[in-house]
Amino acid sequence: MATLIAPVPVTRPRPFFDPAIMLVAPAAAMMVMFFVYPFAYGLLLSFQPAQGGVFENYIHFFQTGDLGKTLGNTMRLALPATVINVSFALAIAYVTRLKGPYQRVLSTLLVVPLTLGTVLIAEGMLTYFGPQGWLAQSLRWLHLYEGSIRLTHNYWGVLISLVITGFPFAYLLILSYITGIDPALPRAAATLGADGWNRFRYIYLPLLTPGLVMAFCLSFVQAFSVFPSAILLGSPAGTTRVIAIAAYEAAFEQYDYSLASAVAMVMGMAQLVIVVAALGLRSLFYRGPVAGGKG
Amino acid sequence: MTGIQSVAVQAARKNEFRQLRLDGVSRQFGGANALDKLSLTIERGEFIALLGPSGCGKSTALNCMAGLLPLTDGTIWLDEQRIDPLPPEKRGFGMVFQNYALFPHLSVSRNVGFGLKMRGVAGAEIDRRVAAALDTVQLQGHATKLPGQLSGGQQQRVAIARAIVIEPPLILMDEPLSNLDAKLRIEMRSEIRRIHRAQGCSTVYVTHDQDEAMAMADRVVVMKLGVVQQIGTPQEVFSRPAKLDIARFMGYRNVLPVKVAQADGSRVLVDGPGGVRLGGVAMQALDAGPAVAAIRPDEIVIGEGANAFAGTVESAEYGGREWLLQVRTAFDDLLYVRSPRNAGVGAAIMLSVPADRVLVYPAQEEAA
Amino acid sequence: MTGIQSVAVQAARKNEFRQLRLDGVSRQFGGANALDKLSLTIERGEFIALLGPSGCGKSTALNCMAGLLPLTDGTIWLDEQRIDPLPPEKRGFGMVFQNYALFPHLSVSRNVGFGLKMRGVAGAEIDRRVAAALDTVQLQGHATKLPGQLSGGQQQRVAIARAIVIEPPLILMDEPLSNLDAKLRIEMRSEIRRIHRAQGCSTVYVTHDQDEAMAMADRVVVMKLGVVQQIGTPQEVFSRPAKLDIARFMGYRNVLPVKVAQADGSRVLVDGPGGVRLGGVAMQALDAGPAVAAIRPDEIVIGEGANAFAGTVESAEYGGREWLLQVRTAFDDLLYVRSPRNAGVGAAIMLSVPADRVLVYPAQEEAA
Amino acid sequence: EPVTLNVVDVAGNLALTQDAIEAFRAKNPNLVSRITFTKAPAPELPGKIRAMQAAGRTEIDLVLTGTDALAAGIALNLWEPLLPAQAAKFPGLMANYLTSAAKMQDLANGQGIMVTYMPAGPLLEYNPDKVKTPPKTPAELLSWCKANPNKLIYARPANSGPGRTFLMGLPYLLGDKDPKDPMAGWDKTWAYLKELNSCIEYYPTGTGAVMKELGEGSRDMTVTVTGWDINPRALGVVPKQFRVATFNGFTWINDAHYMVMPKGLPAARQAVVLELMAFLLKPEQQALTYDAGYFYPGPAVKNVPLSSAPQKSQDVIKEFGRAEYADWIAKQPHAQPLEDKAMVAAFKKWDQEIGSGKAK
Amino acid sequence: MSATILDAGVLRDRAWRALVWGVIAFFLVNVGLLIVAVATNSVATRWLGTWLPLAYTLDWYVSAWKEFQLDHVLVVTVVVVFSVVFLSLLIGVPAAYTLARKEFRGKRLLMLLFLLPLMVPPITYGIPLATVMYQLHLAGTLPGVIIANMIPALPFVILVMTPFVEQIDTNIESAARVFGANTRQMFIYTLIPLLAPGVLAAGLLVLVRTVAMFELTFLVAGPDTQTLVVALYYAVFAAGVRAGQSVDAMAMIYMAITVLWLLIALRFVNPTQLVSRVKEHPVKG
Ligand SMILES: Nc1ncnc2c1ncn2[C@@H]1O[C@H](COP(=O)(O)OP(=O)(O)OP(=O)(O)O)[C@@H](O)[C@H]1O
Ligand SMILES: Nc1ncnc2c1ncn2[C@@H]1O[C@H](COP(=O)(O)OP(=O)(O)OP(=O)(O)O)[C@@H](O)[C@H]1O
Ligand SMILES: [Mg+2]
Ligand SMILES: [Mg+2]
Repeated sequence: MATLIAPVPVTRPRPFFDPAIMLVAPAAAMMVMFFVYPFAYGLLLSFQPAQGGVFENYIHFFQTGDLGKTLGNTMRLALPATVINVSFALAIAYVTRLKGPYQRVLSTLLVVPLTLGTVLIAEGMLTYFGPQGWLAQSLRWLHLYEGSIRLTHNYWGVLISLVITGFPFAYLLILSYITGIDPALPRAAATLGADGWNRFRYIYLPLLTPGLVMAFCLSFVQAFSVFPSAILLGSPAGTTRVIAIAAYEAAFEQYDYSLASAVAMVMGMAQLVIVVAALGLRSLFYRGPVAGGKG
Repeated sequence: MTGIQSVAVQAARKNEFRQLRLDGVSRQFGGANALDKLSLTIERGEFIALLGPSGCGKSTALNCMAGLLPLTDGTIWLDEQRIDPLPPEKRGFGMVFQNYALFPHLSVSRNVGFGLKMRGVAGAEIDRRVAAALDTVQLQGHATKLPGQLSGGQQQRVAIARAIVIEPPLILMDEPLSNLDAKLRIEMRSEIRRIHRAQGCSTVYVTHDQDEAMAMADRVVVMKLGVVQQIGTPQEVFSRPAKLDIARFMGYRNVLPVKVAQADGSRVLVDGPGGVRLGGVAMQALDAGPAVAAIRPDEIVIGEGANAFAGTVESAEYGGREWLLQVRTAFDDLLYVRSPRNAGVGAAIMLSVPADRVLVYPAQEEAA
Repeated sequence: MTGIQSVAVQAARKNEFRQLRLDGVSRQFGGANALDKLSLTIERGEFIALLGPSGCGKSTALNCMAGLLPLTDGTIWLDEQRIDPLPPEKRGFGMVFQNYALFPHLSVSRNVGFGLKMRGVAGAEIDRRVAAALDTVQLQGHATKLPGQLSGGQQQRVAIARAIVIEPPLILMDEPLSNLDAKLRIEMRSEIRRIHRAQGCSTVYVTHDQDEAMAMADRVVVMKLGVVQQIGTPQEVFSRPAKLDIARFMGYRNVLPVKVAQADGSRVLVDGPGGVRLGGVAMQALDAGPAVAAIRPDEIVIGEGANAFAGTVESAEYGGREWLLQVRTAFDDLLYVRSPRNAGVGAAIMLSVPADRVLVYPAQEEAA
Repeated sequence: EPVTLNVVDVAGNLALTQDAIEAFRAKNPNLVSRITFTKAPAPELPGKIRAMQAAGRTEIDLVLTGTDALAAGIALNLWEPLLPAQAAKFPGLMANYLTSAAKMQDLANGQGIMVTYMPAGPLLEYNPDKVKTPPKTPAELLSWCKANPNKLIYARPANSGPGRTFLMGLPYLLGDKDPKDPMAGWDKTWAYLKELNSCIEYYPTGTGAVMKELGEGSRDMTVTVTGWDINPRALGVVPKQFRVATFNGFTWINDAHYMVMPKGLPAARQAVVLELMAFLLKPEQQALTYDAGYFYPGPAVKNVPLSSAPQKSQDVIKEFGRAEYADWIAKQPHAQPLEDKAMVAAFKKWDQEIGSGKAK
Repeated sequence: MSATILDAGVLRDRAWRALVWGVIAFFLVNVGLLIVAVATNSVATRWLGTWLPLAYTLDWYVSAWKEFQLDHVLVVTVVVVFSVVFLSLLIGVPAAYTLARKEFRGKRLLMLLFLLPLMVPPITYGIPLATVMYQLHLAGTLPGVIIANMIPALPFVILVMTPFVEQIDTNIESAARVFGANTRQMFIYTLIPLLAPGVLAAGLLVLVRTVAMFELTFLVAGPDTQTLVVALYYAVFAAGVRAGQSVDAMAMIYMAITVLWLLIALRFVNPTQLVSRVKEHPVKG
């Protein structure tokens, strides 16, 4: 090795080579090898419509009423779902952050819905919220409500399923982010007169922002690509005709892969806009260690 | 808003309390007593120093007063109001944490202004008071830095500024000057004393530095293993330590095995090996027989006099303004002597010590 | 693995280096110089203390040596090998961090054993050495605790144990005793010196405590605002500070405006207000005209003598083993005097000071 | 040298033919060493085959598919042409098919061989306790529905066989201009569906959900096909006593499963696959396709009476099957389903004009 | 303290906590019943609008097991999922570390490269990816399925882990380095233990997502390398008659394998970080 090293210029110091940068190499290599080419292929494909000019697919997307509408439909589902998930997860993670006898059991219980899978949730909701489901039966039995419960095959069905899967997702992330904050800091704030709310507002929240933003982005991306539950629980011809359905139909019913790629690209772009905005917001906040001094 | 809490808060906020009373305050960690039945009354305007070896429970005591650690036993009273169930933010005390606990995401000035903001002080007023506090701790130029960009001592000063700026009725300081240089430390000491006096607040001050405790405190609380050993004025504690432990801790580095020859009230005569006989003061009840005498290195002077004995200088170390000599005498261990002049290694010298500076304690304490 | 790195490491690991040379080492933070062209050669076995006011760049210097901060300029050499491009783990130094930086997830003994484990030392050997190190820092009973369960001083001692246990060729300590009580500090001091001598390693020791620097160091490096002010033995730095700043920093609290009356080599005569004339030593080249004289409070003795002047005691504060008096004299500011006895507030006294303890510096320095 | 065959089923056909395929392997150990079975949803399969063919490595030997993936593969040019190229392997193929089924083979465009057949629907299934006289015409259905709002249910055609069969059957019943052209020729059908829309609460996205609500008693009537009538009752999802009715003069919209072979297979494997295909058309194997009424009746070729089916199969069909079917199949005319492009267009139009109206 | 009148702040605090606990209870009860409903249906013979089914049977499980050769499918699923989780953590955590800590040229581009796979649906790149995999003779093999699944999993790990790394005090890393830990040792002995909750979270989420990843798995899997989700989707979406109970049985099996992993993982790693667990003192009632 010695012979390979160029003589070190004594006059100009150079920062020692940081091999840590190489740690990102395997991940980057993997993406370049297996993602970039297929993605570029898909991107190019989206500019090769079955007929018409280069942008025909995109023009088609935005000019065809029910295609263009899918974007709005998806946003109407994904944004509220994400906001609900992240804010509830934040509140509940905050309340359950303290070490206690049941903390572990409780956090486990709250995480379990993550494992259900869309199919189980769909089946469960169809059964449980169904016209003869336990919910309807109990309400009838208690004489609370006799009509039919319409929580499936519409907007609410999809939203609920997005919450059931998305909440534990956000909760698990936020709980672990929250507990990374040095408990000495809120205590210091308490001695300075900050009550529970102010401690949350001025200490936890800002320190949590990077994690929250990330949880928001990932939750959003997940909700935005909602697909099976939009079909199983929604009304895929109406309000829950999400963009993934449009892409799916283009690809797997019309076998127009070019249009499907274009729809998928629009989908990616829409998410990118939101995610980049969120990440940009994150850079405005403090990012760094969350300990407050010695020890 | 009524109830004892609000009364207590109002009293505290308005500096109107007369005394803070700790009554048998205890705190255990997994069975071990970190603080054992601390009872202490702090009058308004008093400056109390907590002194004791590392790990003796000083920070624990402070945390209990601040409300950061639930007590395992005992009560805390602010005048007639019991405050130990109150959360920290309801007590309105100020605190300098041993590990600073600065808010890493807030700039220095926002760290300092935090308490004022919580109290709803107006923006301009906050700015003014923060600037003044930063002035006090000599950090004017660093207001916009984040804590992570400060040196250790600078961080510590931010922590001080953050606590004093809210002008709390009781201020708790946990080794607030430990990371400052001597010059700054002296300046900060007088600033802290000045603020203490100006605001008429009470201060509980943890330090590991006796000089600091001596110079600043009205009363010193000496602790060991969670238990209070002695409470008294600085002079009392320093020149009349109640126990041998305290004596050792207070810098009585020469502990000599002796025999009590004659005891007359508190005045005693003790015999050392080699026919050395010293006059001394009994600090605890003494039986005839083995005892120990504690003498501070700087109480021993080189030269003839009453209470004198001979020795040879074994080593000499320069300590800034004086020399630290190790002298071989008739006693087993080397004797430490602090002297303004160097006697030269190997020199045979006479040492003498005033009788009232020879503190005699029962020998069994030595074993414990 | 060959090449400069491995040679350096091997040399370092085997304690075989002869000297560590810092050559114009600089470090900036966003344009501000935290460390400016530090050049220093540390011989094997030498004990160097870095001394300076808070925020002067001591920790920065240490971090640069350890390889934790890339230099913005300058080089570091271990004998003939340039090591500044080496990452910290290749340097093999030991370090006590100012903020401890203990591993929060590891027990005390695993914290201490970390460096040994990284060096591939066998388990039994690690246990043995860790136990010994914990003994040294008096933490035997705390081996299984996590750092979060320790008091501040205990954490600091873990940090010390962790650094010394690996017996590194160069050990960097950043205020390692700041959170310890006086008794323990003295004990730790001698332990550190003992280990330093026994292992024949070099030590760079940051402290804010002159006593510590005096007592422990072979050479003291005094810094200010990132710039080295003076390098010398403790005595040199203490009794002959090269600049007024250093004098102030070293506890010369009385700085008196005077006029140079007569200069003869380094010996000068200066005039103060009210006809006071003092003999003194010129520490820098002096012109006739305004100058300042620096005198340590404890160099002034109460009583007649050469170089004497009159004053009235304004205040007296008990400081443990002596009194700190503030005396009004012909000079503008109050004069600080350290005296073994109390002269009584209001008493008119005579003060005298040896001529070689009156250090005279050019006046323009005062303004800067 | 025996080969391993990879069979992919995207139509649920293996339930009917897996035993027969296993039998083929048992009989021809010199041709086949092993057969793997994969089941997958239909829409994604063409993509997978495309990927394989683009890489020049076709690893699927036989696809069992319904009309959907068959048509997609034809459009994407994925399938190996079988007829007339390999006609020799299938002597008298067309003559052999059931008369009502034979036309379904045309849909394969020579690229697939029909293996099972179901006349399908449209049929009406109802709860006899609630519906005393089932509707006989679309108009009666409409008025019944209006009289019993929310009691009729059918699934979104894109996700449901019965749903799409109903959709395709309506033009014949209503006498629309061109039953094969949903965009231009279905005026009456679309108008009728819009009418019907007013008394339907919502459209589930799967026949399973429909049958569940019907079975539970939340709904009283739905549209169905032969298989979906028999099998769910056999499975216990729908009560056994539920009945089916037909519209007067309705036309069967047939359904069928096909065997296709992706392009790009080596000749040796192709030969084996062709053998297998021929084998599956033999009456003994066809008899197995009666199964549990899942694709009733099942066999695509002539002369496979129920009595030749396994006993278990016969029992199920005796209990849950319906004698009337034979009669209806024989008497009513048969039509082929829409071709793929038209079907997608019809789904889309249904979604836009009928389904989206239910958005709440 | 018993005789005190609570002030507004305390009341608001109480109300807030009660609300949050109410939401938790509501959520858990409903989700719990929902699961029980599916579980009940999966062992029901007939369940037609009554409180409970007529009778119970395990036939649905047995037949699903047989029909889809689930023993083999489950083995493949476990192997694939475990490998994907392990490998994407192995590669992703160090990458997240670098992205969180270091500034270097091209970092933004790299971030985009890691963001895209999460945002564009596999429809876009799935088929060309499968083509590449077939060309490389990877498709149809376990490694192929694993690699395909890592394409969305790896970026996911990286994004989840970045804020966790940022939370960790750099001093601790410095200390590890000074005491001789090379990068690998620093990860093993300090970062990973401190990141454990993050690694757990990322691992579990990747696990769940991989178990559910249909498209990519389907496109590159061969007959012997299908995972459970392919069978499940077939059961749900394929043409033909299928009893709801049999779908429910499949869904229960699907849930069981993820829940099992979840419980195992939570058995060993606590989602709350150690530092706070040590420092947070128990709050006395
Ligand atoms: N990351 C940083 N960004 C900006 N300024 C910094 C940063 N780190 C240190 N500084 C500044 O550099 C100067 C030197 O800091 P350093 O920590 O070396 O001081 P120090 O001598 O160790 O002081 P102390 O005795 O208080 O620990 C300080 O003024 C500090 O504010
Ligand atoms: N969370 C804890 N779990 C277990 N033991 C603890 C915990 N916190 C503190 N202790 C123990 O309690 C004792 C008292 O700790 P405390 O922090 O009060 O000491 P201290 O007097 O402040 O010491 P120092 O001067 O070193 O800061 C110590 O021995 C410490 O190890
Ligand atoms: Mg402490
Ligand atoms: Mg420092």
